[in-house]
Amino acid sequence: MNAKPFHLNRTLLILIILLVVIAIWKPVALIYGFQRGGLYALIALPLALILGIIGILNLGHGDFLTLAMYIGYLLFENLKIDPLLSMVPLFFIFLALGMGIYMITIKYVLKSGELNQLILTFGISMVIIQMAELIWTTRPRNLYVSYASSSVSFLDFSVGTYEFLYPALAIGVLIALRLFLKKTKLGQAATAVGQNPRGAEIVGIDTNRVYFTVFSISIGILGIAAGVMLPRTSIFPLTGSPYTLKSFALVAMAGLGDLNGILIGGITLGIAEAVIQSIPGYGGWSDLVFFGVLLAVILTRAYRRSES
Amino acid sequence: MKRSAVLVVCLAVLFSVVFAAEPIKIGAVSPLGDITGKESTRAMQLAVKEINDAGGVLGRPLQLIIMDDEMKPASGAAAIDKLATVDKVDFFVGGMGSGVHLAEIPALKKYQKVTVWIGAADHNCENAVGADADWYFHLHPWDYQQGEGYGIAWTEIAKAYNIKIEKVFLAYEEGAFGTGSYTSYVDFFNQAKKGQGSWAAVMKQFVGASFKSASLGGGDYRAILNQAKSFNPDLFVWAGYDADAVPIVAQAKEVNFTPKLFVGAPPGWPANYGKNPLAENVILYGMWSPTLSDVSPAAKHFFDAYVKMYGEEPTGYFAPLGYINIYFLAEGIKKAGSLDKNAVIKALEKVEFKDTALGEPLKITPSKVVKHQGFKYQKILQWQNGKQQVIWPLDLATAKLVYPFSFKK
Amino acid sequence: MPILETKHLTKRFGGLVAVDDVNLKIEEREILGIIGPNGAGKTTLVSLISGLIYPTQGEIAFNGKNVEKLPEFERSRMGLARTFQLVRPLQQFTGLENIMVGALFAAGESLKKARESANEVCDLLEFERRNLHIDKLTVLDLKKIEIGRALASRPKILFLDEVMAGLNSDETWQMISLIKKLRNSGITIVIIEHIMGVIKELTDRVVVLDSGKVIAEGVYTEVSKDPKVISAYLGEEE
Amino acid sequence: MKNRTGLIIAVVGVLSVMISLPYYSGAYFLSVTMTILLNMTLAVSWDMMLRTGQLSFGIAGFFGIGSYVSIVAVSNFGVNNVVSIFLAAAFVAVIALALAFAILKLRGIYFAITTLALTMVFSVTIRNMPTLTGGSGGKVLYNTIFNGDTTKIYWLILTMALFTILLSIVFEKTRVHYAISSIRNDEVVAKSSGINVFKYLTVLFVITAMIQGVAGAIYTQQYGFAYPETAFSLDFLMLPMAMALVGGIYSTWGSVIGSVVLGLVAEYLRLVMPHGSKIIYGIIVILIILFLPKGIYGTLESKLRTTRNGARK
Repeated sequence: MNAKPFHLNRTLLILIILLVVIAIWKPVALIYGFQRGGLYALIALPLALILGIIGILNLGHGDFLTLAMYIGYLLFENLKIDPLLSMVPLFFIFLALGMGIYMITIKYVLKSGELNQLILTFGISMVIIQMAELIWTTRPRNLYVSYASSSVSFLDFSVGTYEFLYPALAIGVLIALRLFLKKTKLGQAATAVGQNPRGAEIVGIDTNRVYFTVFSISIGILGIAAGVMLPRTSIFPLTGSPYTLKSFALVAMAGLGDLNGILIGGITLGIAEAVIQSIPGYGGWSDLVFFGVLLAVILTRAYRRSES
Repeated sequence: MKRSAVLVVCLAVLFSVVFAAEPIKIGAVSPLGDITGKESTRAMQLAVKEINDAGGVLGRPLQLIIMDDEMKPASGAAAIDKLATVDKVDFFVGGMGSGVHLAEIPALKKYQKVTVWIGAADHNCENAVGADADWYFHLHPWDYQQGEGYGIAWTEIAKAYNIKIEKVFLAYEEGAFGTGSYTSYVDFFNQAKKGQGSWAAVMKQFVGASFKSASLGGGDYRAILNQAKSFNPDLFVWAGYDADAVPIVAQAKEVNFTPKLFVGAPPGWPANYGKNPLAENVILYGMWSPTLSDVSPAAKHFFDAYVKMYGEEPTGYFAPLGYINIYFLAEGIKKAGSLDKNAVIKALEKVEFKDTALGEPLKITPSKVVKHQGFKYQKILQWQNGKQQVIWPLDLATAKLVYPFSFKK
Repeated sequence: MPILETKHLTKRFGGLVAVDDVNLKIEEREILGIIGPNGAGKTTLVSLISGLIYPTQGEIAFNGKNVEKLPEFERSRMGLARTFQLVRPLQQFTGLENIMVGALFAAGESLKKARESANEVCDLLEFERRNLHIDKLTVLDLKKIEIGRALASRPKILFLDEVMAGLNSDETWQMISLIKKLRNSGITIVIIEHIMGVIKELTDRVVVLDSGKVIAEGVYTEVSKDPKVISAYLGEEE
Repeated sequence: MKNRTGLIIAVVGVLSVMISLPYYSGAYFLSVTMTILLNMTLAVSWDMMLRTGQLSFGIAGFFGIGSYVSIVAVSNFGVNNVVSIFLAAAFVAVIALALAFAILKLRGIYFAITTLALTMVFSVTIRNMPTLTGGSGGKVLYNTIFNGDTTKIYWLILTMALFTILLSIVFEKTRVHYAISSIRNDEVVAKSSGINVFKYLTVLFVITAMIQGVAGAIYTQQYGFAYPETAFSLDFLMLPMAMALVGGIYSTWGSVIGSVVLGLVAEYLRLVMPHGSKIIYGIIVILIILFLPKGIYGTLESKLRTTRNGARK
């Protein structure tokens, strides 16, 4: 009975000590890592939702993000909507898109095995990328807002302020999701479905409705993420693709169904990456850190489980 | 006697008419999904149209058969096989992407047709082609030639504008493209230390560091910009892709890093880069700019013709390169007077353009390995008021260098 | 010498003690019943012996050899077989193929031999619809598969975990006569059962578990009168 | 008996057509066929592992390692080209075996993401060992296998594909089939039925990794170069997976049919519509998943089975 809290304390303690060490050694890396990690978490949250509740690994995750960025870009170019404001219309547009995609495709593969779902989303991803390539070409687009590169200076450092929005939004979305899952009836149903879909169906939960809602909300959140990324990201057909893998890695690291873990994991990985990048000559290894940490976490967990 | 002469003449005319209908087939392999491949093949079609409108070559029209290599090595190789055996083309032209080209080279070697290539700057490709391949012509400068050219350029610029360039920092993307640049800079630095090579006068100190390009999922340059900032270079160069272009200046502004010369060396630039206030006075390595129309009639002709045909401006230098590719080949065939391979090779070796769509002359010279290399150096351009102005070569300059670089408030 | 013996066998899950210092002796060719209220640790005990989970403490001796550290598949090859409370047929196979799996691996037979053995087992079980796919079979068929797979592995000792659950009375009687047949063929049998009639009919001896501990042991008619046993079951009904 | 003779005639017929292909097909068709055979090999090998219930995302990783071992062996150590392929197989087998102990405890998405992460780890490692591997700059092979003789390279690829198919069929017809299907259906039952789960998973993992490594080695020998981006390209993961799915998983013929169908469709689309052909390809994949969830072969097979059963009744 005592073992667990003690263990948690120890992990936390190690984490805190590590952070303090990094803060003294590479204070800027800590900030950069915190900012980037927030972005990883923000994008991984909806993937976790779809994977955890519907059980589908959406390989088109990053490509929906790409699409959202293009739409946001168009809103900015044609209607002069500020990218931060465009988060609102983007959320609703992608909520609707999520509904549509669910109705015409996802709905029909719910019963046909995770592999079919995987390849279906792979097909969707391919269609989005190719469409973007055909319509907008591979040439990147960027939009300019002056506040995106504003910064504050202290001592010798100049630190950007804009990217603090990433972790802020990640926390915001996390809180909103947790409220939704805890306080609303549909949210509670979703939690139940995530834990035991068959059981949930037996007690009369309309799983189809839950899946529909969860899928659309998740795609909608990608609209929010796209909005906040727009001012600082180049938009091209493959912009979002790498985030699919990173999000998947984060979810696996946090463990299915652990939304808080995604935030903590995202920020941890962001910091680890930033620290490696800041060491001259070793920047090329930063990817290895990401996947190295992931492997370490998954394997330790598997080992611990088999021990008990 | 008279009658048979008439008959011979008639037959000859008939024959030549029939023969004229038979086009000269050129197979092009390019990544059509990519902007570079799309625009270069469009420019090729433009050139073919112009040549055919003017009566073709040797009285025969040119026919361009385009295959998409999908940026996949195996698809590129299969495309060469298809063009050679199914379409039975007489010549090959194309394409970009060293990774794809390396897979195409064994297939090209199998058919040994006269080949004029515009992209693939990696010297690995040159090595794979080998010195024996006299049928291979390469127009784009090799990676090491580009590096050499920059050294010459900065030396001349330093002298012309009386500025000091000693400390060089290279930020390079960690893939093949960036690493290739880095290796060549290291070579030049090693030479410069001995007082040799084109960089001897402008590279007293050199530091390089890699980043992950936004096009491969990176896009955070702040660590590397901070490293550069503490080095305080006179010349800061980043070798990445078009997707890095805007974020890297935005983040440079954020960390308050203002090198005196801020240079980008991507193969292409993002749409509307010039309109971005952050772009002002950023310097770029490239081969072409619309402003060349002011100083080069050939560049002006190409630009106007392209805009007229497609209703939009070409965005990068692969368009004029593709255009030149076709004209170069056509000129060789014309000079050779036949499609005989050896005659065409001999003729192409002698082709000389005083002015091209790139605004500079073209003449074939040997490079390190291959015998037939076209352009040697890139140009140095600077974004000024939303336009790419040519700074170097000095005789082609369309504007004066704005120095030093700073961010507008 | 008993065919199977456990010494101080204990399993803890976190703070919960599921099996608590159990000492069992099972003699060759007997039918032993294990009874107890829900959550008494019966299935956990079987899983410990079969090797699905490993004990926190204690020993398991099978034919005089300590097996508590051996992986499950090796124990099954030595002749320890079990069925599962909820039937677990292999969805992809036919009934016969399901049974073949036991013969192939636990008994180590060749494909051809395994097919013959599986057919023999089916004959013994009077399992006619053996060549049909799982989704076309009845509950009784699935129970037969569950037992058949264990039997095909040529066990020395067989643990039957609630095989009667879900069967009607006809089917239950069929099953009882089957188990008797098995014992006559020389297999030691341990049955876990809720239906006391079955226990009474079949067992030579019973062991009563409550909260992981053995609270009584002996012939069913005597054990059933034990006040400790009665109170344990009464406790359940509340 | 009659059935069997028919089968033998069919097999011999197909084999002789395949073996003599270089003599009557053009270079282009041969080239396309080689790509299809390569993807077929990867698809079948991936499916073989999948039959144990383990979804591997590691194809590209082993493919890339095979590529690099082969090219490094030839160009740095002067190993014979053909020998280098065996060397790649051995090297990949050793790595897979070592990994097996660490990762074959994992299941489901954890196994999948771990194999994918390993692919990334491999490629970053290769990229950061420039003296041996050429790093990001890639590596070029100047003396290619069989001096670039396409016919011989084709036979080599054909041999690889046939070997993989044969092995897959052997696994389908022997006790291996019962072992791995049981593991996939219910691991607990498999263990209690005497199946050494870890042994079978390890054997399958090592063998399929080896096949993928060999495929990488042959691919690299065929084209004579390796870059981290091309050798570890996720194309070598996603396309074979899609092919197996479209053809029908858990069977040799499903992957074979899927790779032929998708391979030909992709090539045909590329010819008839130079722009946007991949959109159509993607839509075809989506439609097949939606309307033929068992894949082409799987649907055909179950149709056949019902009609056969109907006839029997």
